[in-house]
Amino acid sequence: MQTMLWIIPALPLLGFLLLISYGSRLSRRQTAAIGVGSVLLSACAGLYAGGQLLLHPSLVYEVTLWTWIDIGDFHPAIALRMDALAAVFVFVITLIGALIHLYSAEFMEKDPDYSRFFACMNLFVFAMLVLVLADNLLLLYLGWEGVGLCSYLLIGFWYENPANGHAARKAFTMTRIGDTALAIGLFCIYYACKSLNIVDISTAAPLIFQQNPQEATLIAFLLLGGALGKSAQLPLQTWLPDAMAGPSPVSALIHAATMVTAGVYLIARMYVFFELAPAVQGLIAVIGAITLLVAGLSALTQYDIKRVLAYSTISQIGYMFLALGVGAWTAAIFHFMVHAFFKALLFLGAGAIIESVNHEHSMFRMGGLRKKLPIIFWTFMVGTASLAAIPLVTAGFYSKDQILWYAWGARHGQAWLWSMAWVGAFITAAYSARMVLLVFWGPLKTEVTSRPRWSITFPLIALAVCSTWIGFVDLPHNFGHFTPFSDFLHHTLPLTELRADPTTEWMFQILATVATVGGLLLAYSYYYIHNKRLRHLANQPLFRRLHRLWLAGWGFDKLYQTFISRPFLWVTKANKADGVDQLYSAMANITTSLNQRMAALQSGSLRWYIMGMVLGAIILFGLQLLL
Amino acid sequence: MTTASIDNVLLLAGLLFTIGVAGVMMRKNIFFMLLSVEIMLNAAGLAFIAAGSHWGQPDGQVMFIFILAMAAAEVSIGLSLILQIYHLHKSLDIDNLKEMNG
Amino acid sequence: MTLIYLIVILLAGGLLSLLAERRSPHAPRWVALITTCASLVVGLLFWIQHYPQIIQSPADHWLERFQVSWIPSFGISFHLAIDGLSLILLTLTSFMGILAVGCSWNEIQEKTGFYYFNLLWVLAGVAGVFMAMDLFMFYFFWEVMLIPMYFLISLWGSEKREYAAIKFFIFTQASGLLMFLAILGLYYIHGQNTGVYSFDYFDLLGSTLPPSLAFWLMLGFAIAFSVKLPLFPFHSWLPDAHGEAPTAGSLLLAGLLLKTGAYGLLRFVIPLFPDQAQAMAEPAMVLGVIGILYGAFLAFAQTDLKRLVAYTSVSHMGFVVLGIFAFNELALQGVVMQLVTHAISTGALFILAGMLKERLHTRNIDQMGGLWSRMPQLGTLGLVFALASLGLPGFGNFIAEFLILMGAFEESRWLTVVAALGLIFSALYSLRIVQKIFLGPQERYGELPDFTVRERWMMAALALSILWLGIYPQPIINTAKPAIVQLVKLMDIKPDTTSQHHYGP
Amino acid sequence: MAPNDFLALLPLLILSIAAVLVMMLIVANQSHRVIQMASLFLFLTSFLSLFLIPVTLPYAIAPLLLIDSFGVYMMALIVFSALVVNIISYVYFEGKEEGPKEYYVLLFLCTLGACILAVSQHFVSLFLGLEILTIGLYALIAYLRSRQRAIEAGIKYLILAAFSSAFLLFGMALIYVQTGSMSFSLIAHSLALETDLPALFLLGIGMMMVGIGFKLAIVPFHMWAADVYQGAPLPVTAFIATASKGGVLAVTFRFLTSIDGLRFHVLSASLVVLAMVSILLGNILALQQKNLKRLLAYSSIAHFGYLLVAFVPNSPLSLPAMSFYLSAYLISTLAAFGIMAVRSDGTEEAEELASYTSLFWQSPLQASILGLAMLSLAGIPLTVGFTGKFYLLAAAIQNNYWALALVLVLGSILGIYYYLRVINSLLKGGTTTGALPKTAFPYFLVLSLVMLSLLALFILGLGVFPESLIGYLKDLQMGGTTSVY
Repeated sequence: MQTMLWIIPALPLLGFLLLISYGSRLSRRQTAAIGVGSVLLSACAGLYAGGQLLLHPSLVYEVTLWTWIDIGDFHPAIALRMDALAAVFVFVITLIGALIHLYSAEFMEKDPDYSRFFACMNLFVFAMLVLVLADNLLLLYLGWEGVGLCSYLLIGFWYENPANGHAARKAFTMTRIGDTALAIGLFCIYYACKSLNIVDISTAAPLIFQQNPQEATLIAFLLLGGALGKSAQLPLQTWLPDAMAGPSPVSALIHAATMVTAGVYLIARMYVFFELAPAVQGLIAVIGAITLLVAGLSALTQYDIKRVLAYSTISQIGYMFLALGVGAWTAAIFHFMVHAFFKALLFLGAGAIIESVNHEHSMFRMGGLRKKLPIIFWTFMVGTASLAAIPLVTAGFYSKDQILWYAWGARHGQAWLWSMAWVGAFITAAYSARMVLLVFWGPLKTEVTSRPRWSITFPLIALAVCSTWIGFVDLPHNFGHFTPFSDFLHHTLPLTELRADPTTEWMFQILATVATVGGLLLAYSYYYIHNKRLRHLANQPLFRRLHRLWLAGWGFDKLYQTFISRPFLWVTKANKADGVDQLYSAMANITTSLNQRMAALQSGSLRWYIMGMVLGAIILFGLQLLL
Repeated sequence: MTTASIDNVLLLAGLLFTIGVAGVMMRKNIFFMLLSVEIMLNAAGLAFIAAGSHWGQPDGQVMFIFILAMAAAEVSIGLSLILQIYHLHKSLDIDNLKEMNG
Repeated sequence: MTLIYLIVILLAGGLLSLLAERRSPHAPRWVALITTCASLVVGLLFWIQHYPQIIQSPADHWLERFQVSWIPSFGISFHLAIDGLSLILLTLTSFMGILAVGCSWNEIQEKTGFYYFNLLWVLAGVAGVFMAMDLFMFYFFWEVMLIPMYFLISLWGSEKREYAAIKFFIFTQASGLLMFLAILGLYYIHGQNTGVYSFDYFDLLGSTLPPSLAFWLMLGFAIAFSVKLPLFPFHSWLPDAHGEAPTAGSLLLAGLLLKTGAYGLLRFVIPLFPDQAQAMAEPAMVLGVIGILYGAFLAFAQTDLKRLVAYTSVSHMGFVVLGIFAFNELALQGVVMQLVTHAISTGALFILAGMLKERLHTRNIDQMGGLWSRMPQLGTLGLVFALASLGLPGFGNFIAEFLILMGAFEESRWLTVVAALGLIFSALYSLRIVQKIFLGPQERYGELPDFTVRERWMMAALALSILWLGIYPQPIINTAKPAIVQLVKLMDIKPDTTSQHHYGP
Repeated sequence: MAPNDFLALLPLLILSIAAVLVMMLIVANQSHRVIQMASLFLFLTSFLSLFLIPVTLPYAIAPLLLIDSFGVYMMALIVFSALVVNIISYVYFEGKEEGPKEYYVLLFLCTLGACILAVSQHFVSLFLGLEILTIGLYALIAYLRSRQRAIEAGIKYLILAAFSSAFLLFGMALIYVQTGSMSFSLIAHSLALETDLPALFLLGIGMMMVGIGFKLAIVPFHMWAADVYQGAPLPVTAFIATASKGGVLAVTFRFLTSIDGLRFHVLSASLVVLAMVSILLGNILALQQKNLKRLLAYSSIAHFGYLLVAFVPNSPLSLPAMSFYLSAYLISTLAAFGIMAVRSDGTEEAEELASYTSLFWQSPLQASILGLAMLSLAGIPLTVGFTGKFYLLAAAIQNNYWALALVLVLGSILGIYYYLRVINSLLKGGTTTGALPKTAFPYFLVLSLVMLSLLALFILGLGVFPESLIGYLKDLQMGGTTSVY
């Protein structure tokens, strides 16, 4: 039974192969059937396997397919391994994947490259599954780059527009920077532990790195580099907003639910190293905290609805990093799962909206869609509520509350980390409210051209349902201590040690609620009742300047352009003709000019020749005298 | 009678030879160039004779006869060529003959 | 005896196709196709037949030998021998040969007989280089592969072909003659020490040399091979040759001729001069790394597709040098992989460039764009090989570069880190290729034909092989292992400059 | 005259008799064809007679001549070259304004002179041989006497040659003064005890070098070469480039080795310098040359530089190396000039590189022969030229003349450039088959082409399987019997 694990990734791969080789000859219906079906089946398989794990806590799925490379004592295998952590990811990837595929079946139906789209999507699901199921880091790296490739292909899916191509290349290159760091990290790990098998190194690491903790720090740092690239955290976050050039289902699946959280997975998977390197773990927390604020503030100012969601994604992943940083491993994974659901929901909803107001992206040209698109409206509201973490009823509340609490209470927790997270919560609520108010309330600005059918609405509803109840699988301790989720994960991840007194947790929940409500009120008064004083405040030059800065994502793009891409381009252009080659041509020229000089001496005049001979003779004698 | 010492004779020969070389280099007229070459050859011949007498061997004189013969042959061909040249160029200025170069 | 067949088949095929032209201008290509296929079959059979022997990696890693006296008065013999390393490269040679014939199929319309004659003789020369175990003979074949290549470029190349051809010839010839001097020096020093005057590889192996002179001799060899590779400061012939050569010419250059350089370093420089190689390691690795980055930078700037790919070769070969001079098993295995995978991926890119030239009559990527919508299959394959050359996992190139970097990491961390930057730049130029050619808006061209059946088969073969190497490279690794292990052993002895080295039988 | 003497001198005798015979034929005014056939036959006989020379070598004909295996081999080379020249002459001279008959007489005389040089061991014979050769050449060069270039070349050669032989003679005289003898062996004898050369002797050697250097066209005495090559009729050019230079080289080698002059640092050093400058300058001069005759002239300067490389080490290897390379050079050069002669027509020589464009596609045979010759001169493997260069390098490196070897390599690299240019123009252009010229006298055309193809076969054969020749050259003897007079 264990050995059937390979089925889960194999199905999407099969789908991909079918579509890539027969895509041109298949009808749209068949294409959709293959694309959706393959992922759906692997979702069932994943659910079954996950269920098994739930029932038998000690069980771990392991299967070795074949030896990949075997040189000396370096022998990584093509082998899969599924434990609790992997199971959660498989669950999210396959389930949400299936729903999004279903959604796409209708969403993309007018697109000429229907089969190419599903092929890429299937390939992505496969790669992502390989990433989370890999039992050694080399295979993980394969999945890691594979998802990067798919993200490249899908961001640039509408390739006629050069801007999309640019966004795609940007995404690939920036993540590749992280990947390179990761690769170097792999080398360090191999030479330290003489293996790349995750289980082996995780068990061996503590002993090995007792002597030289700085090596562990180095490795942890390099791994973090990889994670930052993939998960679009500071300072490598700039690619994600541009990645919205891709179709909405892509943004939902890759750039919200799954791929961008690969960094979280990696860190959680390699937690041993980070526990050995507290400095780096602290760094993670800091980066997370800063990112969530930076991205949140940017989200507050965007016009394009998808960019709002993109920045909010960065910000939410910032929360996850914060959680990882303070050692709240399970909380991070919990928030990952919840976020996956409601953010996927939001992106799909946004996609549907954009479709129905014929490809209008700007929220300021939407509005009053409450009545026009009821289903989308309600599901979207659920998602937003979850994002804004409305207390008690939404999943978002539980996961984010956990993180806030641990940011203070966990062993590595800090007061200021908590306060940043708290401010973040406030901002989150604010931009969530802003978004819905602009889109659904107010006067109708753009006429609704088309309405979604069931295969779009069904996934929305399903996700909406999930993003409410999924929160109850891990209730806070003062809510009757019902925590099956973290218990399940504790087979893989360590417990979160507390430094603060658990009984004080309720205070933080109150404060979190305050933040949320505050944020909502702010947005309400600014965008709904158009409060004069606020408006006036916002028109102060300082705020205008801030607005411009945040709208441009804190000007990171500009920074990188001036200091990295432009110089690079200049250098390459300058040396296009290959300076080294000039050297050789110079040598050639010297010889030819020598030839011309010598040929000129062959004047044809006999007297000159005689002169030459006599001179030669004299030189010869002189030479002989010298020697 | 007094016999000239080998050194002096060689010196004379050397002098003749240099005169010949100088002649060949200076003159523009092919005819005189040929003449100067003859002088050089005879200088060599003189040197041989001196050497022969120095070592009391006939070889030197034998060599000189050969040289004379060779010089004669050479001059004959040379003259015929000079005739041709005059025929073609109406002058004996060697500097006219630089059609081929490079 | 198989060994001699491997060469004779190709030579004979060449002469045959020269004659076949009289019958019809299309006859030579069939002759060439049959010949190359035959040599591939022979090679594969040999491989299969010896594979068990290879697996149990014996002490004597030489699988077969063939020796007859040639110029006894100088101790020169016609000596062929083959081990795993040579076997891999030989098979590659025949494989590339078939593809070369394939992509010349319609491209070459005039002087076909002479064309295929040259093609096959290049292959013969390369095969000889990979098997020659007598240094004189090695040089002999080294030249034999050169001259037909010169004709291929100078006769069937594009506009600046003569310049490119002469540049190519003079670069390689000059370096080759230096190597020849070194060979002679080795010959006499060894002869004077031992009284045995012989050009035979195995005789010369153990020879003890005065360090000062040994360094210069080593340099003679090293320069010849670095020019062929090409290593950083000697690379400037490559873009011209690649750019101007006909498709098959570029294919053979990239696929085989560059490999002879790496082979030479592995087979001759290191075993003959272990200490000097050891001393050279640091600067050589530095040059390799410079090559990686320099090549990538130039590739990024180019607008001529073939020149672009040529510079990517410079970059990839930088990895090879880095790996060779790391002297450990991982790196050396990586090198062997890189030789094979680079041949396939870069060769494929050149073939694609050829196809595009056939259809668009330009190599300038600024005049392309949006071709995906016209030729989805060609686009897909182009994407595949661009990804391969940026070292995406799942393709053989990834295995190769990963192993090389991993091996080099043990020797010098910082160099490896700098080299790893190459991964980023490779992403830059590869994606630029894809963007410029296949993506973006498409207005310039009307209907363009997608793959023909022949083209589809060729590209399928290449794509499958590169994927196979990516997910199951073990057969190659096993085959190369005995030879590699020997090398590593040799370098692990790290002998001082006077002691004897033992390598091979 | 002892029968052995007769036998040993047979080739020379045949050559001299041949000259007379041909003259008689002319008197009996036979046709060009007959004379050609006759002289071909006579050359063949003299060539074959070389094999009759008794194996009891070396055989001294005191004091002038010494017939040893080295001498015989050199004579063979010379006569063979003359033979080839003779064959290609018919096709060339037929249809020229000048009656070609006397040409053959002179050819025989020149060949005779060259052969005498090859076996002479005495200044007198040296001088005689040299002058027989040279005076013959004066006439041959200017043979087409109505042509300005021929005349110009003739007078240039005449004056310079006479000038240089004056140097040569004066040098001999000085040496004679110094040593009291003119036979090599005795000179060697009197030098045997010297540790460094006496001044007078040195001066003498120097002046002889000038003379010899001129004949071999070694830098700085090379300037005549290009013009004379260009001006002379093609077969004559071929003869100058091969037979005459070969003879002079042979006697030089013999002289220097038999007096063991190279043990004196002065001489070896100055030879090294001469070799280096010849190699470099010769190749540089040829680089951009558009005229094939001049190109070959310059390249021959370089090639004699290479040959000096074989002299210098003065080691057991230098004799075979020199002989091998000389053979390689002769074969390749003859092939090249042969094709040129075949391509030339009544009015003008086929000397411009442009006139060979796309020859390969018009007449593959001729083009391949010329191309092979070029590759061989460039020293590319598979050709005899490569083996020759290998031999030279071996000789140089065995005695640690690394600098010399490097210069040689540098020279060959330069050389490749212009040889490739020739080959390029052969292969350039379309496959349009142009009409083959010279259909006038098919028999001799075919004969010449057969001869040239034979040469091409030599080029390849000796390139791939040089062992046979190397084996033979290794046990060539020189000198041996020091016949005191």
